[in-house]
Amino acid sequence: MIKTEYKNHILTAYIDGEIDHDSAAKIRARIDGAAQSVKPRVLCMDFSGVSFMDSSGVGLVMGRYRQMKLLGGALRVINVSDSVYKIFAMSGLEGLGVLQ
Amino acid sequence: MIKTEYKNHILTAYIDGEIDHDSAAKIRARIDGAAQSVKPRVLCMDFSGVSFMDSSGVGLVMGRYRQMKLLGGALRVINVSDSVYKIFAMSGLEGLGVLQ
Amino acid sequence: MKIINEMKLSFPSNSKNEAFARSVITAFVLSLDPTVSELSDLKTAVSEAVTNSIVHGYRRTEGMIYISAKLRADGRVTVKIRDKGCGIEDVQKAMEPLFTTAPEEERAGLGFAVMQSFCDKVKVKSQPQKGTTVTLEKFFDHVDC
Amino acid sequence: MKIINEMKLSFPSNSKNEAFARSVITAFVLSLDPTVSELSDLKTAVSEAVTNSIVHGYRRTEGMIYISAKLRADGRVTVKIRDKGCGIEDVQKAMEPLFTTAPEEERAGLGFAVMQSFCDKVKVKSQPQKGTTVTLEKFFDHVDC
Ligand SMILES: Nc1ncnc2c1ncn2[C@@H]1O[C@H](COP(=O)(O)OP(=O)(O)O)[C@@H](O)[C@H]1O
Ligand SMILES: Nc1ncnc2c1ncn2[C@@H]1O[C@H](COP(=O)(O)OP(=O)(O)O)[C@@H](O)[C@H]1O
Repeated sequence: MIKTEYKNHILTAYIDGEIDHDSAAKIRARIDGAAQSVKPRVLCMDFSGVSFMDSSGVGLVMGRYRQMKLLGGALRVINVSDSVYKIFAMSGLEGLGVLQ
Repeated sequence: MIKTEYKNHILTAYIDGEIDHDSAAKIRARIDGAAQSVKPRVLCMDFSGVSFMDSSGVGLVMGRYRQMKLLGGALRVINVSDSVYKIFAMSGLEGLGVLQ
Repeated sequence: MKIINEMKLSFPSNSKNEAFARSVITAFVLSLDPTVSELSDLKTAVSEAVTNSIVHGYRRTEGMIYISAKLRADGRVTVKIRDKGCGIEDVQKAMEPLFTTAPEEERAGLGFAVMQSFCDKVKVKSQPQKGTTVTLEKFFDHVDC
Repeated sequence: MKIINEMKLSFPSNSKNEAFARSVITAFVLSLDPTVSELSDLKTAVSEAVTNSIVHGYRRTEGMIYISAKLRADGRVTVKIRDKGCGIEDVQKAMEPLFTTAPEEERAGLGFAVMQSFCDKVKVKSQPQKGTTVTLEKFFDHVDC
Protein backbone atom coordinates (compact mmCIF):
# COMPACT_ATOMS: atom_id res chain seq x y z
CA MET A 1 0.00 0.00 0.00
CA ILE A 2 2.98 2.30 0.60
CA LYS A 3 6.73 2.33 0.03
CA THR A 4 9.12 4.96 1.35
CA GLU A 5 12.56 6.04 0.16
CA TYR A 6 15.00 8.50 1.75
CA LYS A 7 17.60 10.32 -0.37
CA ASN A 8 19.20 13.79 -0.28
CA HIS A 9 17.12 14.86 2.76
CA ILE A 10 13.94 14.01 0.86
CA LEU A 11 11.59 11.33 2.15
CA THR A 12 9.41 10.09 -0.69
CA ALA A 13 6.26 8.10 0.07
CA TYR A 14 4.86 6.18 -2.90
CA ILE A 15 1.18 5.60 -2.17
CA ASP A 16 -0.47 2.69 -3.90
CA GLY A 17 -4.12 1.72 -4.33
CA GLU A 18 -7.18 3.31 -2.76
CA ILE A 19 -7.14 6.10 -0.17
CA ASP A 20 -10.17 6.03 2.09
CA HIS A 21 -10.67 6.43 5.84
CA ASP A 22 -9.57 2.81 6.38
CA SER A 23 -6.33 2.92 4.40
CA ALA A 24 -5.51 6.54 5.33
CA ALA A 25 -4.95 5.47 8.95
CA LYS A 26 -2.35 2.90 7.85
CA ILE A 27 -0.66 5.24 5.38
CA ARG A 28 -0.46 7.97 8.02
CA ALA A 29 1.17 5.61 10.54
CA ARG A 30 3.76 4.48 7.99
CA ILE A 31 4.67 7.99 6.83
CA ASP A 32 4.81 9.51 10.30
CA GLY A 33 6.95 6.62 11.56
CA ALA A 34 9.47 7.11 8.75
CA ALA A 35 9.43 10.92 9.09
CA GLN A 36 10.04 10.75 12.85
CA SER A 37 13.08 8.57 12.35
CA VAL A 38 14.82 10.31 9.44
CA LYS A 39 13.59 13.90 10.04
CA PRO A 40 13.55 14.82 6.34
CA ARG A 41 13.75 18.40 5.05
CA VAL A 42 11.08 17.53 2.54
CA LEU A 43 8.33 14.93 2.61
CA CYS A 44 7.22 14.08 -0.92
CA MET A 45 3.92 12.21 -1.33
CA ASP A 46 3.80 10.52 -4.73
CA PHE A 47 0.21 9.85 -5.83
CA SER A 48 0.97 8.09 -9.13
CA GLY A 49 -0.25 4.72 -7.79
CA VAL A 50 -3.49 6.05 -6.33
CA SER A 51 -6.56 4.53 -8.06
CA PHE A 52 -9.21 6.07 -5.81
CA MET A 53 -9.39 8.80 -3.16
CA ASP A 54 -12.20 10.30 -1.13
CA SER A 55 -12.00 13.29 1.25
CA SER A 56 -10.01 11.18 3.73
CA GLY A 57 -7.07 11.89 1.42
CA VAL A 58 -7.41 15.61 2.10
CA GLY A 59 -7.14 14.97 5.84
CA LEU A 60 -4.13 12.79 5.19
CA VAL A 61 -2.31 15.48 3.22
CA MET A 62 -3.32 18.32 5.58
CA GLY A 63 -2.14 16.25 8.54
CA ARG A 64 1.27 15.57 6.95
CA TYR A 65 1.53 19.29 6.12
CA ARG A 66 1.16 20.10 9.81
CA GLN A 67 3.56 17.34 10.84
CA MET A 68 6.24 18.64 8.51
CA LYS A 69 5.77 22.19 9.82
CA LEU A 70 6.37 20.85 13.34
CA LEU A 71 9.52 19.06 12.14
CA GLY A 72 10.68 22.25 10.43
CA GLY A 73 10.37 20.73 6.96
CA ALA A 74 8.19 21.07 3.90
CA LEU A 75 5.60 18.96 2.07
CA ARG A 76 5.32 18.26 -1.63
CA VAL A 77 2.52 16.33 -3.35
CA ILE A 78 3.20 14.99 -6.85
CA ASN A 79 1.61 12.99 -9.68
CA VAL A 80 -1.98 13.72 -8.79
CA SER A 81 -4.63 12.39 -11.23
CA ASP A 82 -7.55 14.50 -12.42
CA SER A 83 -10.09 12.80 -10.17
CA VAL A 84 -7.86 13.21 -7.10
CA TYR A 85 -7.21 16.83 -8.05
CA LYS A 86 -10.96 17.48 -8.20
CA ILE A 87 -11.12 16.74 -4.46
CA PHE A 88 -7.96 18.64 -3.51
CA ALA A 89 -9.36 21.64 -5.37
CA MET A 90 -12.34 21.71 -2.99
CA SER A 91 -10.16 21.91 0.11
CA GLY A 92 -8.15 25.06 -0.25
CA LEU A 93 -5.11 22.79 -0.26
CA GLU A 94 -3.96 24.51 -3.45
CA GLY A 95 -3.33 27.67 -1.47
CA LEU A 96 -0.64 25.94 0.59
CA GLY A 97 1.62 25.56 -2.42
CA VAL A 98 2.30 21.88 -1.88
CA LEU A 99 0.69 20.57 -5.06
CA GLN A 100 2.90 20.31 -8.12
CA MET B 1 -19.82 -11.24 -26.07
CA ILE B 2 -19.58 -13.45 -29.15
CA LYS B 3 -18.09 -13.30 -32.64
CA THR B 4 -18.67 -15.87 -35.37
CA GLU B 5 -16.60 -16.74 -38.42
CA TYR B 6 -17.42 -19.15 -41.27
CA LYS B 7 -14.65 -20.75 -43.32
CA ASN B 8 -14.17 -24.15 -45.02
CA HIS B 9 -17.56 -25.42 -43.81
CA ILE B 10 -16.56 -24.66 -40.22
CA LEU B 11 -18.51 -22.14 -38.16
CA THR B 12 -16.35 -20.89 -35.31
CA ALA B 13 -17.96 -19.08 -32.37
CA TYR B 14 -15.53 -17.10 -30.23
CA ILE B 15 -17.16 -16.73 -26.83
CA ASP B 16 -16.04 -13.83 -24.70
CA GLY B 17 -16.59 -13.01 -21.02
CA GLU B 18 -18.76 -14.81 -18.52
CA ILE B 19 -21.12 -17.69 -19.28
CA ASP B 20 -24.06 -17.86 -16.92
CA HIS B 21 -27.79 -18.42 -17.39
CA ASP B 22 -28.21 -14.78 -18.45
CA SER B 23 -25.49 -14.66 -21.10
CA ALA B 24 -26.03 -18.27 -22.24
CA ALA B 25 -29.43 -17.33 -23.64
CA LYS B 26 -27.87 -14.60 -25.79
CA ILE B 27 -24.95 -16.77 -26.91
CA ARG B 28 -27.32 -19.57 -27.85
CA ALA B 29 -29.46 -17.27 -29.96
CA ARG B 30 -26.41 -15.92 -31.81
CA ILE B 31 -24.90 -19.32 -32.52
CA ASP B 32 -28.17 -20.97 -33.58
CA GLY B 33 -28.98 -18.04 -35.84
CA ALA B 34 -25.64 -18.30 -37.60
CA ALA B 35 -25.78 -22.10 -37.81
CA GLN B 36 -29.28 -22.07 -39.33
CA SER B 37 -28.16 -19.71 -42.05
CA VAL B 38 -24.82 -21.26 -43.07
CA LYS B 39 -25.54 -24.91 -42.17
CA PRO B 40 -21.91 -25.70 -41.26
CA ARG B 41 -20.43 -29.20 -41.24
CA VAL B 42 -18.69 -28.37 -37.99
CA LEU B 43 -19.56 -25.90 -35.27
CA CYS B 44 -16.47 -24.97 -33.28
CA MET B 45 -16.98 -23.24 -29.93
CA ASP B 46 -13.81 -21.40 -28.89
CA PHE B 47 -13.66 -20.88 -25.13
CA SER B 48 -10.37 -18.95 -24.98
CA GLY B 49 -12.11 -15.70 -24.01
CA VAL B 50 -14.27 -17.22 -21.29
CA SER B 51 -13.43 -15.80 -17.85
CA PHE B 52 -16.17 -17.55 -15.89
CA MET B 53 -18.63 -20.37 -16.46
CA ASP B 54 -21.22 -22.10 -14.31
CA SER B 55 -23.33 -25.15 -15.20
CA SER B 56 -25.35 -23.04 -17.65
CA GLY B 57 -22.35 -23.55 -19.95
CA VAL B 58 -22.92 -27.30 -19.93
CA GLY B 59 -26.49 -26.79 -21.08
CA LEU B 60 -25.24 -24.43 -23.77
CA VAL B 61 -22.74 -26.96 -25.14
CA MET B 62 -25.15 -29.94 -24.84
CA GLY B 63 -27.82 -27.95 -26.65
CA ARG B 64 -25.47 -27.05 -29.52
CA TYR B 65 -24.43 -30.71 -29.71
CA ARG B 66 -28.06 -31.68 -30.28
CA GLN B 67 -28.60 -28.86 -32.78
CA MET B 68 -25.60 -29.93 -34.82
CA LYS B 69 -26.82 -33.54 -34.81
CA LEU B 70 -30.14 -32.32 -36.24
CA LEU B 71 -28.31 -30.34 -38.91
CA GLY B 72 -26.19 -33.41 -39.72
CA GLY B 73 -22.99 -31.75 -38.51
CA ALA B 74 -20.55 -32.09 -35.65
CA LEU B 75 -19.52 -30.03 -32.63
CA ARG B 76 -16.04 -29.19 -31.42
CA VAL B 77 -15.17 -27.32 -28.20
CA ILE B 78 -11.68 -25.82 -27.96
CA ASN B 79 -9.43 -23.79 -25.65
CA VAL B 80 -11.14 -24.73 -22.42
CA SER B 81 -9.50 -23.45 -19.21
CA ASP B 82 -8.95 -25.63 -16.15
CA SER B 83 -11.84 -24.12 -14.20
CA VAL B 84 -14.24 -24.56 -17.11
CA TYR B 85 -12.97 -28.09 -17.65
CA LYS B 86 -13.73 -28.92 -14.01
CA ILE B 87 -17.42 -28.33 -14.76
CA PHE B 88 -17.47 -30.12 -18.12
CA ALA B 89 -15.87 -33.11 -16.40
CA MET B 90 -18.90 -33.43 -14.11
CA SER B 91 -21.35 -33.62 -16.99
CA GLY B 92 -20.36 -36.68 -18.98
CA LEU B 93 -19.70 -34.28 -21.82
CA GLU B 94 -16.26 -35.81 -22.20
CA GLY B 95 -17.89 -39.02 -23.42
CA LEU B 96 -19.29 -37.23 -26.47
CA GLY B 97 -15.83 -36.64 -27.91
CA VAL B 98 -16.37 -32.94 -28.55
CA LEU B 99 -13.74 -31.58 -26.15
CA GLN B 100 -10.25 -31.11 -27.53
CA MET C 1 -15.72 -19.20 15.87
CA LYS C 2 -15.79 -15.41 15.91
CA ILE C 3 -17.57 -13.68 13.03
CA ILE C 4 -15.23 -11.06 11.53
CA ASN C 5 -17.62 -9.70 8.93
CA GLU C 6 -21.11 -10.22 7.63
CA MET C 7 -23.55 -8.80 5.12
CA LYS C 8 -27.11 -9.10 3.91
CA LEU C 9 -28.19 -8.40 0.35
CA SER C 10 -31.46 -8.58 -1.54
CA PHE C 11 -32.41 -7.95 -5.17
CA PRO C 12 -35.14 -8.94 -7.65
CA SER C 13 -34.92 -12.22 -9.59
CA ASN C 14 -33.70 -10.59 -12.79
CA SER C 15 -31.13 -12.74 -14.60
CA LYS C 16 -28.80 -9.72 -14.84
CA ASN C 17 -28.39 -10.02 -11.08
CA GLU C 18 -26.60 -13.36 -11.41
CA ALA C 19 -23.46 -11.41 -12.32
CA PHE C 20 -24.21 -8.80 -9.65
CA ALA C 21 -24.43 -11.46 -6.93
CA ARG C 22 -21.07 -12.91 -8.03
CA SER C 23 -19.42 -9.48 -7.85
CA VAL C 24 -20.78 -8.84 -4.37
CA ILE C 25 -19.54 -12.20 -3.06
CA THR C 26 -16.15 -11.56 -4.63
CA ALA C 27 -15.87 -8.17 -2.92
CA PHE C 28 -17.07 -9.64 0.37
CA VAL C 29 -14.36 -12.32 0.62
CA LEU C 30 -11.57 -10.15 -0.81
CA SER C 31 -10.24 -9.31 2.66
CA LEU C 32 -9.38 -13.02 3.06
CA ASP C 33 -6.94 -12.64 0.17
CA PRO C 34 -8.37 -15.74 -1.55
CA THR C 35 -6.57 -17.79 -4.18
CA VAL C 36 -7.95 -17.60 -7.72
CA SER C 37 -9.40 -21.08 -7.42
CA GLU C 38 -11.01 -20.55 -3.99
CA LEU C 39 -12.68 -17.44 -5.34
CA SER C 40 -13.76 -19.04 -8.59
CA ASP C 41 -15.25 -22.03 -6.71
CA LEU C 42 -17.32 -19.86 -4.38
CA LYS C 43 -18.46 -17.57 -7.20
CA THR C 44 -19.58 -20.54 -9.24
CA ALA C 45 -21.52 -22.11 -6.36
CA VAL C 46 -23.26 -18.80 -5.58
CA SER C 47 -24.05 -18.35 -9.26
CA GLU C 48 -25.74 -21.79 -9.34
CA ALA C 49 -27.89 -21.09 -6.30
CA VAL C 50 -28.96 -17.62 -7.46
CA THR C 51 -29.72 -18.95 -10.95
CA ASN C 52 -31.87 -21.71 -9.43
CA SER C 53 -33.94 -19.15 -7.52
CA ILE C 54 -34.46 -17.19 -10.74
CA VAL C 55 -35.05 -20.11 -13.13
CA HIS C 56 -36.88 -22.57 -10.88
CA GLY C 57 -37.94 -20.78 -7.69
CA TYR C 58 -39.68 -17.85 -9.35
CA ARG C 59 -40.01 -19.37 -12.83
CA ARG C 60 -41.85 -16.86 -15.03
CA THR C 61 -42.71 -14.61 -12.08
CA GLU C 62 -40.55 -12.03 -10.31
CA GLY C 63 -39.65 -12.14 -6.64
CA MET C 64 -36.85 -11.15 -4.29
CA ILE C 65 -33.68 -13.11 -3.63
CA TYR C 66 -32.02 -12.80 -0.21
CA ILE C 67 -28.36 -13.47 0.37
CA SER C 68 -26.61 -13.38 3.70
CA ALA C 69 -22.94 -14.10 4.21
CA LYS C 70 -20.65 -14.51 7.18
CA LEU C 71 -16.89 -14.59 7.39
CA ARG C 72 -15.30 -16.29 10.38
CA ALA C 73 -11.86 -15.83 11.93
CA ASP C 74 -10.79 -19.36 10.90
CA GLY C 75 -11.42 -18.61 7.22
CA ARG C 76 -14.86 -20.21 7.09
CA VAL C 77 -17.27 -18.46 4.74
CA THR C 78 -21.00 -19.17 4.93
CA VAL C 79 -23.38 -17.93 2.24
CA LYS C 80 -27.14 -18.36 2.45
CA ILE C 81 -29.26 -17.88 -0.70
CA ARG C 82 -32.98 -17.73 -0.08
CA ASP C 83 -36.08 -17.31 -2.26
CA LYS C 84 -39.81 -17.29 -1.56
CA GLY C 85 -40.55 -19.18 -4.75
CA CYS C 86 -42.28 -22.47 -5.57
CA GLY C 87 -40.03 -24.63 -3.37
CA ILE C 88 -38.87 -28.20 -4.01
CA GLU C 89 -41.08 -31.28 -3.47
CA ASP C 90 -38.28 -33.83 -3.15
CA VAL C 91 -34.95 -32.25 -2.23
CA GLN C 92 -32.99 -35.49 -2.33
CA LYS C 93 -34.13 -36.21 -5.88
CA ALA C 94 -33.51 -32.60 -6.96
CA MET C 95 -29.92 -32.89 -5.79
CA GLU C 96 -29.14 -35.92 -7.94
CA PRO C 97 -26.68 -35.03 -10.70
CA LEU C 98 -28.34 -34.52 -14.11
CA PHE C 99 -31.83 -34.24 -12.61
CA THR C 100 -33.62 -31.17 -13.92
CA THR C 101 -37.21 -30.04 -14.32
CA ALA C 102 -36.26 -27.50 -16.99
CA PRO C 103 -34.52 -29.43 -19.81
CA GLU C 104 -36.36 -27.31 -22.41
CA GLU C 105 -34.43 -24.30 -21.09
CA GLU C 106 -31.19 -26.25 -21.54
CA ARG C 107 -30.60 -26.68 -17.82
CA ALA C 108 -28.08 -29.47 -17.34
CA GLY C 109 -29.21 -30.63 -13.90
CA LEU C 110 -25.75 -29.94 -12.47
CA GLY C 111 -26.38 -26.92 -10.25
CA PHE C 112 -26.44 -28.80 -6.96
CA ALA C 113 -23.62 -31.10 -8.07
CA VAL C 114 -21.43 -28.05 -8.77
CA MET C 115 -22.29 -26.48 -5.40
CA GLN C 116 -21.38 -29.72 -3.63
CA SER C 117 -18.17 -30.21 -5.51
CA PHE C 118 -17.02 -26.57 -5.12
CA CYS C 119 -17.97 -26.05 -1.44
CA ASP C 120 -17.18 -27.92 1.74
CA LYS C 121 -20.81 -28.16 2.78
CA VAL C 122 -24.18 -27.58 1.10
CA LYS C 123 -27.48 -27.55 2.97
CA VAL C 124 -30.88 -27.24 1.29
CA LYS C 125 -34.09 -26.42 3.11
CA SER C 126 -37.22 -26.14 1.04
CA GLN C 127 -40.97 -26.17 1.40
CA PRO C 128 -43.35 -26.33 -1.57
CA GLN C 129 -45.17 -23.01 -2.08
CA LYS C 130 -42.95 -21.36 0.55
CA GLY C 131 -39.48 -21.22 -0.94
CA THR C 132 -35.95 -22.55 -0.76
CA THR C 133 -32.84 -21.76 1.28
CA VAL C 134 -29.44 -23.02 0.20
CA THR C 135 -26.54 -22.69 2.64
CA LEU C 136 -23.03 -22.96 1.26
CA GLU C 137 -19.98 -23.31 3.45
CA LYS C 138 -16.40 -23.06 2.28
CA PHE C 139 -13.08 -22.85 4.10
CA PHE C 140 -10.61 -20.31 2.81
CA ASP C 141 -6.99 -21.04 3.51
CA HIS C 142 -6.11 -17.54 4.64
CA VAL C 143 -3.18 -16.32 6.72
CA ASP C 144 -4.67 -13.42 8.65
CA CYS C 145 -7.43 -10.87 8.39
CA MET D 1 -39.96 6.58 -14.05
CA LYS D 2 -39.83 2.78 -14.13
CA ILE D 3 -37.40 1.08 -11.74
CA ILE D 4 -35.26 -1.35 -13.73
CA ASN D 5 -33.25 -2.74 -10.84
CA GLU D 6 -32.86 -2.33 -7.11
CA MET D 7 -30.97 -3.79 -4.19
CA LYS D 8 -30.69 -3.62 -0.43
CA LEU D 9 -27.47 -4.23 1.47
CA SER D 10 -26.46 -4.14 5.12
CA PHE D 11 -23.15 -4.67 6.90
CA PRO D 12 -21.45 -3.72 10.20
CA SER D 13 -19.68 -0.37 10.57
CA ASN D 14 -16.20 -1.82 10.13
CA SER D 15 -13.92 0.51 8.16
CA LYS D 16 -12.98 -2.40 5.86
CA ASN D 17 -16.53 -2.20 4.54
CA GLU D 18 -15.92 1.22 3.02
CA ALA D 19 -14.18 -0.53 0.13
CA PHE D 20 -16.82 -3.28 0.11
CA ALA D 21 -19.63 -0.73 -0.26
CA ARG D 22 -17.81 0.91 -3.18
CA SER D 23 -17.43 -2.43 -4.95
CA VAL D 24 -21.10 -3.26 -4.52
CA ILE D 25 -22.22 0.09 -5.91
CA THR D 26 -19.84 -0.32 -8.84
CA ALA D 27 -21.27 -3.76 -9.64
CA PHE D 28 -24.83 -2.46 -9.26
CA VAL D 29 -24.52 0.34 -11.84
CA LEU D 30 -22.36 -1.64 -14.26
CA SER D 31 -25.34 -2.53 -16.45
CA LEU D 32 -25.70 1.20 -17.24
CA ASP D 33 -22.28 1.03 -18.89
CA PRO D 34 -21.13 4.13 -16.96
CA THR D 35 -18.22 6.34 -17.98
CA VAL D 36 -15.12 6.22 -15.78
CA SER D 37 -15.93 9.61 -14.32
CA GLU D 38 -19.63 8.88 -13.63
CA LEU D 39 -18.59 5.73 -11.80
CA SER D 40 -15.79 7.40 -9.89
CA ASP D 41 -18.10 10.24 -8.79
CA LEU D 42 -20.77 7.91 -7.44
CA LYS D 43 -18.21 5.65 -5.73
CA THR D 44 -16.64 8.65 -4.03
CA ALA D 45 -19.98 10.01 -2.81
CA VAL D 46 -21.01 6.61 -1.43
CA SER D 47 -17.62 6.25 0.21
CA GLU D 48 -18.11 9.60 1.99
CA ALA D 49 -21.56 8.69 3.30
CA VAL D 50 -20.53 5.22 4.50
CA THR D 51 -17.40 6.64 6.14
CA ASN D 52 -19.53 9.22 7.95
CA SER D 53 -21.76 6.51 9.39
CA ILE D 54 -18.69 4.64 10.62
CA VAL D 55 -16.65 7.60 11.89
CA HIS D 56 -19.39 9.90 13.20
CA GLY D 57 -22.65 7.95 13.37
CA TYR D 58 -21.35 5.00 15.35
CA ARG D 59 -18.14 6.62 16.59
CA ARG D 60 -16.34 4.11 18.81
CA THR D 61 -19.28 1.72 18.82
CA GLU D 62 -20.37 -0.81 16.21
CA GLY D 63 -23.69 -0.78 14.43
CA MET D 64 -25.22 -1.73 11.12
CA ILE D 65 -25.18 0.36 7.95
CA TYR D 66 -28.07 0.00 5.49
CA ILE D 67 -27.77 0.82 1.82
CA SER D 68 -30.56 0.68 -0.71
CA ALA D 69 -30.20 1.57 -4.35
CA LYS D 70 -32.53 1.98 -7.29
CA LEU D 71 -31.82 2.23 -10.97
CA ARG D 72 -34.40 3.89 -13.21
CA ALA D 73 -35.03 3.54 -16.92
CA ASP D 74 -33.94 7.14 -17.57
CA GLY D 75 -30.49 6.50 -16.07
CA ARG D 76 -31.28 7.96 -12.66
CA VAL D 77 -29.51 6.17 -9.80
CA THR D 78 -30.66 6.69 -6.21
CA VAL D 79 -28.57 5.44 -3.29
CA LYS D 80 -29.72 5.68 0.31
CA ILE D 81 -27.16 5.23 3.12
CA ARG D 82 -28.68 4.86 6.59
CA ASP D 83 -27.29 4.38 10.09
CA LYS D 84 -28.88 4.14 13.53
CA GLY D 85 -26.07 6.13 15.11
CA CYS D 86 -25.86 9.34 17.11
CA GLY D 87 -27.53 11.52 14.48
CA ILE D 88 -26.78 15.16 13.64
CA GLU D 89 -27.98 18.12 15.77
CA ASP D 90 -27.72 20.78 13.08
CA VAL D 91 -27.73 19.32 9.57
CA GLN D 92 -27.29 22.66 7.82
CA LYS D 93 -24.17 23.45 9.83
CA ALA D 94 -22.82 19.92 9.36
CA MET D 95 -23.07 20.35 5.60
CA GLU D 96 -20.93 23.50 5.50
CA PRO D 97 -17.62 22.83 3.76
CA LEU D 98 -14.70 22.35 6.18
CA PHE D 99 -17.02 21.85 9.19
CA THR D 100 -16.04 18.74 11.12
CA THR D 101 -16.49 17.45 14.67
CA ALA D 102 -13.54 15.06 14.31
CA PRO D 103 -10.48 17.17 13.39
CA GLU D 104 -8.32 15.06 15.72
CA GLU D 105 -8.97 12.11 13.42
CA GLU D 106 -7.84 14.22 10.47
CA ARG D 107 -11.31 14.54 8.99
CA ALA D 108 -11.29 17.44 6.54
CA GLY D 109 -14.95 18.43 6.82
CA LEU D 110 -15.45 17.85 3.10
CA GLY D 111 -17.61 14.72 3.05
CA PHE D 112 -20.91 16.48 2.36
CA ALA D 113 -19.24 18.94 -0.01
CA VAL D 114 -17.89 16.04 -2.07
CA MET D 115 -21.30 14.30 -2.12
CA GLN D 116 -22.93 17.52 -3.32
CA SER D 117 -20.35 18.24 -5.95
CA PHE D 118 -20.29 14.65 -7.30
CA CYS D 119 -24.04 13.95 -7.30
CA ASP D 120 -27.03 15.73 -8.79
CA LYS D 121 -28.94 15.75 -5.52
CA VAL D 122 -28.11 15.09 -1.86
CA LYS D 123 -30.73 14.82 0.87
CA VAL D 124 -29.90 14.41 4.56
CA LYS D 125 -32.43 13.37 7.18
CA SER D 126 -31.17 13.03 10.72
CA GLN D 127 -32.45 12.83 14.26
CA PRO D 128 -30.16 13.00 17.31
CA GLN D 129 -29.92 9.60 19.06
CA LYS D 130 -31.87 7.99 16.20
CA GLY D 131 -29.58 8.08 13.20
CA THR D 132 -28.95 9.56 9.79
CA THR D 133 -30.14 8.85 6.26
CA VAL D 134 -28.31 10.31 3.28
CA THR D 135 -29.95 10.04 -0.14
CA LEU D 136 -27.76 10.50 -3.20
CA GLU D 137 -29.16 10.92 -6.68
CA LYS D 138 -27.13 10.89 -9.86
CA PHE D 139 -28.07 10.78 -13.54
CA PHE D 140 -26.10 8.42 -15.71
CA ASP D 141 -25.93 9.30 -19.36
CA HIS D 142 -26.63 5.81 -20.65
CA VAL D 143 -27.86 4.66 -24.02
CA ASP D 144 -29.97 1.63 -23.17
CA CYS D 145 -30.27 -1.06 -20.55
N1 LIG E 1 -34.55 -22.46 -5.69
C1 LIG E 1 -35.26 -23.48 -6.24
N2 LIG E 1 -36.61 -23.42 -6.27
C2 LIG E 1 -37.35 -24.43 -6.82
N3 LIG E 1 -36.80 -25.53 -7.38
C3 LIG E 1 -35.45 -25.64 -7.39
C4 LIG E 1 -34.61 -24.63 -6.82
N4 LIG E 1 -33.34 -25.02 -6.96
C5 LIG E 1 -33.37 -26.22 -7.57
N5 LIG E 1 -34.64 -26.61 -7.83
C6 LIG E 1 -35.07 -27.89 -8.48
O1 LIG E 1 -33.97 -28.81 -8.45
C7 LIG E 1 -33.64 -29.22 -9.77
C8 LIG E 1 -32.14 -29.49 -9.88
O2 LIG E 1 -31.41 -28.30 -9.72
P1 LIG E 1 -29.92 -28.17 -10.26
O3 LIG E 1 -29.12 -29.35 -9.81
O4 LIG E 1 -29.42 -26.85 -9.91
O5 LIG E 1 -30.07 -28.32 -11.86
P2 LIG E 1 -30.70 -27.31 -12.94
O6 LIG E 1 -30.73 -25.92 -12.38
O7 LIG E 1 -29.78 -27.42 -14.09
O8 LIG E 1 -32.06 -27.81 -13.23
C9 LIG E 1 -34.15 -28.13 -10.65
O9 LIG E 1 -34.37 -28.57 -11.97
C10 LIG E 1 -35.44 -27.72 -9.93
O10 LIG E 1 -36.49 -28.63 -10.21
N1 LIG F 1 -23.83 9.74 9.65
C1 LIG F 1 -23.52 10.73 10.51
N2 LIG F 1 -23.82 10.62 11.83
C2 LIG F 1 -23.52 11.61 12.70
N3 LIG F 1 -22.90 12.74 12.34
C3 LIG F 1 -22.57 12.93 11.06
C4 LIG F 1 -22.86 11.94 10.08
N4 LIG F 1 -22.41 12.41 8.89
C5 LIG F 1 -21.90 13.61 9.12
N5 LIG F 1 -21.97 13.96 10.42
C6 LIG F 1 -21.52 15.23 11.03
O1 LIG F 1 -21.33 16.18 10.00
C7 LIG F 1 -19.98 16.66 10.02
C8 LIG F 1 -19.51 17.02 8.63
O2 LIG F 1 -19.44 15.87 7.83
P1 LIG F 1 -18.52 15.84 6.54
O3 LIG F 1 -18.83 17.02 5.70
O4 LIG F 1 -18.69 14.50 5.89
O5 LIG F 1 -17.02 16.01 7.07
P2 LIG F 1 -16.09 15.02 7.90
O6 LIG F 1 -16.57 13.60 7.75
O7 LIG F 1 -14.75 15.21 7.31
O8 LIG F 1 -16.16 15.46 9.34
C9 LIG F 1 -19.19 15.58 10.70
O9 LIG F 1 -17.99 16.04 11.27
C10 LIG F 1 -20.19 15.09 11.75
O10 LIG F 1 -20.22 15.94 12.87
